[in-house]
Amino acid sequence: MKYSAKTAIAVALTALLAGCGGQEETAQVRDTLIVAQGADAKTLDPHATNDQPSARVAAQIYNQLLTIDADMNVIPDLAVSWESVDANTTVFKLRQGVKFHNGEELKASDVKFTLDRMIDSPTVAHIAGTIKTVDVIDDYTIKITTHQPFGPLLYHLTHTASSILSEKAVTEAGDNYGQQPVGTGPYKFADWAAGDSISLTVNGEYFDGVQEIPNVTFRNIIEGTNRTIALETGEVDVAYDIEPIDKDTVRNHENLQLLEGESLSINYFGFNTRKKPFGDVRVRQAIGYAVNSQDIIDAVVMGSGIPTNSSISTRVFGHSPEAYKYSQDYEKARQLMVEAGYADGFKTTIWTNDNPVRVQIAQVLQAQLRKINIDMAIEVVEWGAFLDGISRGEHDTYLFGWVTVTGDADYGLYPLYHSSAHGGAGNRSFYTDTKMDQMLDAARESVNVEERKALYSDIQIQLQKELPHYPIYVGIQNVGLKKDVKGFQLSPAGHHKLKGVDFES
Amino acid sequence: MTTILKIQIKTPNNRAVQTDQKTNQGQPQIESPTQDIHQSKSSSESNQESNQGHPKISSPPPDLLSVQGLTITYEVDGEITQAVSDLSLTLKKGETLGLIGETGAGKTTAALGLMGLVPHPPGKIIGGKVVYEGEDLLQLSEEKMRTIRGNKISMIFQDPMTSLNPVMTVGDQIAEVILIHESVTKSQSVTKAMEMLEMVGIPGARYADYPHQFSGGMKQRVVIAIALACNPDLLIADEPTTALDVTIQAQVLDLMKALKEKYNTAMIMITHDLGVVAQVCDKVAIMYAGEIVESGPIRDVYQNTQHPYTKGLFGSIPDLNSTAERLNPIKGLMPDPTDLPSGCRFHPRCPEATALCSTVRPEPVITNAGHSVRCLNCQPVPSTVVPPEALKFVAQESHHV
Amino acid sequence: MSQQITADTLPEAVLEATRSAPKKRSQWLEVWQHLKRNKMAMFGLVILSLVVFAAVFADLIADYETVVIAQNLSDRLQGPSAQYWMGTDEFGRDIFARMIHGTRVSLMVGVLSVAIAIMIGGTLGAVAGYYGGRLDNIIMRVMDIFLAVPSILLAIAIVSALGANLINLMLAIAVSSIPSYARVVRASVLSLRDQEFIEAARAIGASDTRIIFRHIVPNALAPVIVQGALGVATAILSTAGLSFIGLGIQPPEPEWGAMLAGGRQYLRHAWHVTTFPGLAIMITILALNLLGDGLRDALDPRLKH
Amino acid sequence: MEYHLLLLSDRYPMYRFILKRLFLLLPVLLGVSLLVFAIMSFTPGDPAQLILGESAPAEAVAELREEMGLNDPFIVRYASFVGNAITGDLGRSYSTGREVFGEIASRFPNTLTLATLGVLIAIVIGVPVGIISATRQYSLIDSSSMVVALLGVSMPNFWLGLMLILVFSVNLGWLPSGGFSDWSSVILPALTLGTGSAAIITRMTRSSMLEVIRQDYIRTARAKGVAENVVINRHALKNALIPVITVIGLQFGYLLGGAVLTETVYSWPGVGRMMVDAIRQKDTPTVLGTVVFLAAAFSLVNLAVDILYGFIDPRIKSQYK
Repeated sequence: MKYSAKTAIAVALTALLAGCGGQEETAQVRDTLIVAQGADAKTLDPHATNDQPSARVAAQIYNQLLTIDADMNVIPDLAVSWESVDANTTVFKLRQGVKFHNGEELKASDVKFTLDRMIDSPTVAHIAGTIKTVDVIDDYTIKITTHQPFGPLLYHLTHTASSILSEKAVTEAGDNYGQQPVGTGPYKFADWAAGDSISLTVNGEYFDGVQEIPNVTFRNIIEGTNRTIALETGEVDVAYDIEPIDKDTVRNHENLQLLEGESLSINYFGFNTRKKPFGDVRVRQAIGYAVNSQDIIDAVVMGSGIPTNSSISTRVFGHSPEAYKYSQDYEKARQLMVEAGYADGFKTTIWTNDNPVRVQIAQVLQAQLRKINIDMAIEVVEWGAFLDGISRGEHDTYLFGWVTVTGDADYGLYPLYHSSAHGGAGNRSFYTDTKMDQMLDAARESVNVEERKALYSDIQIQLQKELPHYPIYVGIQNVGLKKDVKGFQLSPAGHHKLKGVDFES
Repeated sequence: MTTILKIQIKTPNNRAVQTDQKTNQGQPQIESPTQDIHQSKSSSESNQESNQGHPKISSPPPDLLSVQGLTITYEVDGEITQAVSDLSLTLKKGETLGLIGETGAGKTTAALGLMGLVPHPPGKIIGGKVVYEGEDLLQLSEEKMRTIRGNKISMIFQDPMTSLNPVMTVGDQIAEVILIHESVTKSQSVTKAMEMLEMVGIPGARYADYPHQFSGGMKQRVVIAIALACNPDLLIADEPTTALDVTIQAQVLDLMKALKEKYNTAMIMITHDLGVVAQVCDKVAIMYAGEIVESGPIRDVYQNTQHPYTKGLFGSIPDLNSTAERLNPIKGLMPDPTDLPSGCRFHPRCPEATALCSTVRPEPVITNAGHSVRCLNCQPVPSTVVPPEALKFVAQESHHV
Repeated sequence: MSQQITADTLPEAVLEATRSAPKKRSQWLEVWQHLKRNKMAMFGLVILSLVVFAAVFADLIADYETVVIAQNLSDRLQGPSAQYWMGTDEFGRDIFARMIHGTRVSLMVGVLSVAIAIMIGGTLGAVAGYYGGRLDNIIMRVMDIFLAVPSILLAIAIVSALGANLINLMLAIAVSSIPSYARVVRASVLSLRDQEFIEAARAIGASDTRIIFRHIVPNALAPVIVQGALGVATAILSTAGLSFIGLGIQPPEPEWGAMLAGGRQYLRHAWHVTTFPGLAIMITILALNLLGDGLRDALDPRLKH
Repeated sequence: MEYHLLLLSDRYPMYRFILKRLFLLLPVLLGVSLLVFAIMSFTPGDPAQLILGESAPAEAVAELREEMGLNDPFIVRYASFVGNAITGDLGRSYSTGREVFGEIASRFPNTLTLATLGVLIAIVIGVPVGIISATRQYSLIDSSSMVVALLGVSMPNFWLGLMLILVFSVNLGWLPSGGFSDWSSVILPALTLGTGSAAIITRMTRSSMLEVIRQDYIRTARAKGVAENVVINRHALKNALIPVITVIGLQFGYLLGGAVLTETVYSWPGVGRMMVDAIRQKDTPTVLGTVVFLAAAFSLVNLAVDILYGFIDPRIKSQYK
């Protein structure tokens, strides 16, 4: 026994040492860009999911008709031009000679197939919005008709859910399409080790130029700390969502760099306006004056956020700088509490899911509200139950976030404040205001850019007065990279495109 | 060393010598412990002299085994238990000694002491000698001791059900002992093991069977085969038949007797069955609370029982040589070994106890009956029987208390 | 005279010593005497006493409202100093004060969840073992099923169905250990059921409930106590594990596991945030294990000298 | 350990014994699936809502619920699950649309690798330390090795994992910090898992060994003049191993399904992680699939252990025949 134990230990040690050697060898070849993110993609069928990790991979495989540049302008992608025929109708001219990864050429029929399939998918139908019909005019021309005028249509067509699929590939793959995606993008799907990584290889026939890096691997590294570690040890080239505390480590590392940018996401503190005392606007305003966003940003996300006056980020079309910006003022807050009849405060609860950032925000809020005698218990609820509970209005107050992925104010405001969207559709404050409904409808149905901007400005000013949500901060997103990774550009929506990324030689 | 033994031989056994020595001193009954210690010291010096004084006393066969003043304690939870106190005995080649006593009297511990197998911790041999063929086994290295165990001295344990390793074939268990002690090849050891099986009445073909495939009696035969495989000079049998049912007991006993005679093996038979002793033993020693209270040739002890405990023991057995008129069990229980009574260890239960018994520790004396007894009420025989040199030696042995 | 010895493996004198001892002392006193000599177990006991002491006097050491949960955002993630003995956490709260108060919660979760599990599991096991037959079969098969369902699923189910609070957390941890207590108790009850003193109790007309609770349960207690001591350790670890996946104690209540799991992102930048709760958990669990092992030795006559 | 179960099979050939055990497994698996199904159905959280995400209109959720058959009565849904499961179809994941069986099959080798290596490490540490500890009971070696062994089980797994990463990946740069690249990436997670089990195996080996070395047959062996190391290695160890093997089996089974925290820390693509993710996504088919699969694997490991007994202990083997 003694001997066999010794032998085993020896073997284990040898294994350890050999392991170290092995790793160095593999690091020599640089034909693969390894990207780490916090979760595995669910499916690469853009119509079957609406989650960020999937979108981040899908963004490399697919193209949409239109896309958004770094300055949030809508620019051509698979559609080279478009024309508004009337308020309800837009005609798109498609790029010619674009090949899907399966060799098929992109035709208008594929676009029709894709959009029809999208409308039928409960998961993403709301992104297709009010699209009524899609008509093929010729192989490279397509006409989209909406039920009523739909201002944000172009923005919605830039969403990853609007990625154009190959009819043939989808039909052939059947139920397994999500694991065998076929797109037109710069990289094509190669392999998926479930739970671990997704491998892509370069698309040699990409219409916008072939990428320099032959392979891309998306690795799933769940723990934030570990993504930084993997970046430091050289196991990955790019790591998404560096933990705020680790940002300086990356920034100050001799081989690493950190890219940061304002995102389209917002974190807000919502009140259930159906419940006492949150039906009273003075109570909501009192809370607005009691909260100090900057403290939250500093304590919880180490400065990776911007205090805001709106439920949509400044980068979203329609953001208004004119809406009122609350700043901490306990005097005013207490006075409003007295006016509302809560001089002695009250007890309430805040719901949050188990996201550590939100749990921490809740703790700071709890401490801040205690100053105006609001005794707020924190209810950490498991995600499924959380979504369920707040959609049904079981909560008093809650912490939530919203990403205006389309980059258009409609997506960020309509579901949150329109009375038709109560509950699961987005309005979990159960805010009900006829005037607000009218303004939101008008802004959605207008196809006039200036008119929409004005309407959204009014909406945001009104919202800050009414304060059904207290918008805490706009998130700053980041990506950590090796210094020799060049050409990486942040996408405000978070699904960064790797097109144009190369290793510095 | 050897010479000492030779001197001793003149007396029937150690006990006898001891008795005389006490008598010499005059007043053993009122001797104080301090005096005892003084005495011991001086006697150990004189022991040296006697050693030199009688180098050439010789003739009768030498003792195979001579145990002197063996004392073993256990320490459990900080409490010291006197398991064996001042135990002395001798055995010649071919002789059989019966060691009798109740459960807890210290018989098994004594046997393990001889084998050097007292579990340590908690057990510890704190004094005495175990002289085997002129060597004190207690001084031997563990390695040296191993060459004796199973080879020169073997032991049969009480419970055959648990004495065999359940995951080894019986044959391998026999062959192992042969392989260890004899310079044979593996296959020779197997052949020999099969012979041993046959000898204890088990077909050699069952070599590859496991213990659970045997009955209790058969297992004990296997144990005997292991014990005798290397033809030992001394066999210690610790209640070898207790765990067997009555019909099997006789068979196993007969087998042991036959084999013992065949190989002229000396034997210490530990038992509480007086019948067994009568059947196989030449000598007998009765243990009570870690001490030998009475010992001597079997006929002597059986027919002329002196110690009240022995009397009681015989009295509790129906119809043994009609010594007792009716069943007469001993009252009370064995004392707690961590808290032994003062004076004579048997006095709380002794029907003949006097006031003195609770204060004075009796030493073994040779009584008129001709054998050794550890009882204050028993008168020693006149001192003339034993030469003074021997007395001095024995005095030395008796101080380990 | 000799029947008893066949089963025993120790020299007679030793057995005699242990057998005669209870006459003088109660069984528990004897266990204590034995335990007292086990240095490792006593080390464990001393540690645990300190922990209990901290839990009992936590309020005297640090005030809950003004120190333990009071945020001081300007003093975030400070290292240990004279003012903050163990440094501060991400909200500038005093880690030492939180550690002391965390003792309460950690111990409470550990002890109460085990108590719940013992009560439910023990009762089921006792009933199954005592009545045997069909009932036994049904109970134990259900226990098998519970044993096969991952504890994490049970925990998430309870927390999401009933809400995340201290009581539900304890319940969640308790549920998954119910089967093991049921098994332990059932095994002891089975071995006790047919013993003579139970027959005797039955003969004088004692009710089943009386027999179970007055005669069987006290005698089956020893293995449960050992398992319980180790169970408290496991429960504290499970709490930490649940905190790791986000289902721990409700903030801002301090609890070691939650402090450890919550501080893990600061591991490389503010070592003190995780080190102290981690060490506290480690030492407490070590102590529980040492005590549990010591109790096992003390209660198991076969392992005694 | 549980000899009574084995005794049932007295006089039956080995294969009958195995068949019988497999047969006994069925009701347990059925019970497990029913319990899991009930938990998934009656706890809050709507799978349809979770699939659709944070901005799903009520109509979309209702439509999806209908499409998924979530509005059917509980019994109907359960029966259809069991019906499909019998034919080997565990359904498709709600959240990824993959076939559950296929995904389990692709991830299980990872889990198996990790658990096997973890248990091996635990055995390599636990058995020798347990033996040394037992043969020198209450000595300094005993105390210190028990404390070291216990430290392994005293550290929360994820903390130990993070520490190992800091030491071996960050500071020394010897091993990858996570993922499943080549086999060197399995060392740290296996070490993390193994240390916990090592303590348990050490403890069991020690107490089993302590019991065995007090047995009469060990005394017999010593009385035969067998050298002490042979007494321990040849006579005692084999006997002492039987309960140890039970514990090893249990630990192996436990590691197969209970490695969630370690899998998370090391981003290890195993079945445990898959299960927990699925639980949180209310992905009933995946949860059912993984739980039932792991429960079956656990039982099969125990069966294998029981069969293994036969090779170690002839008393048990004879009961199979």
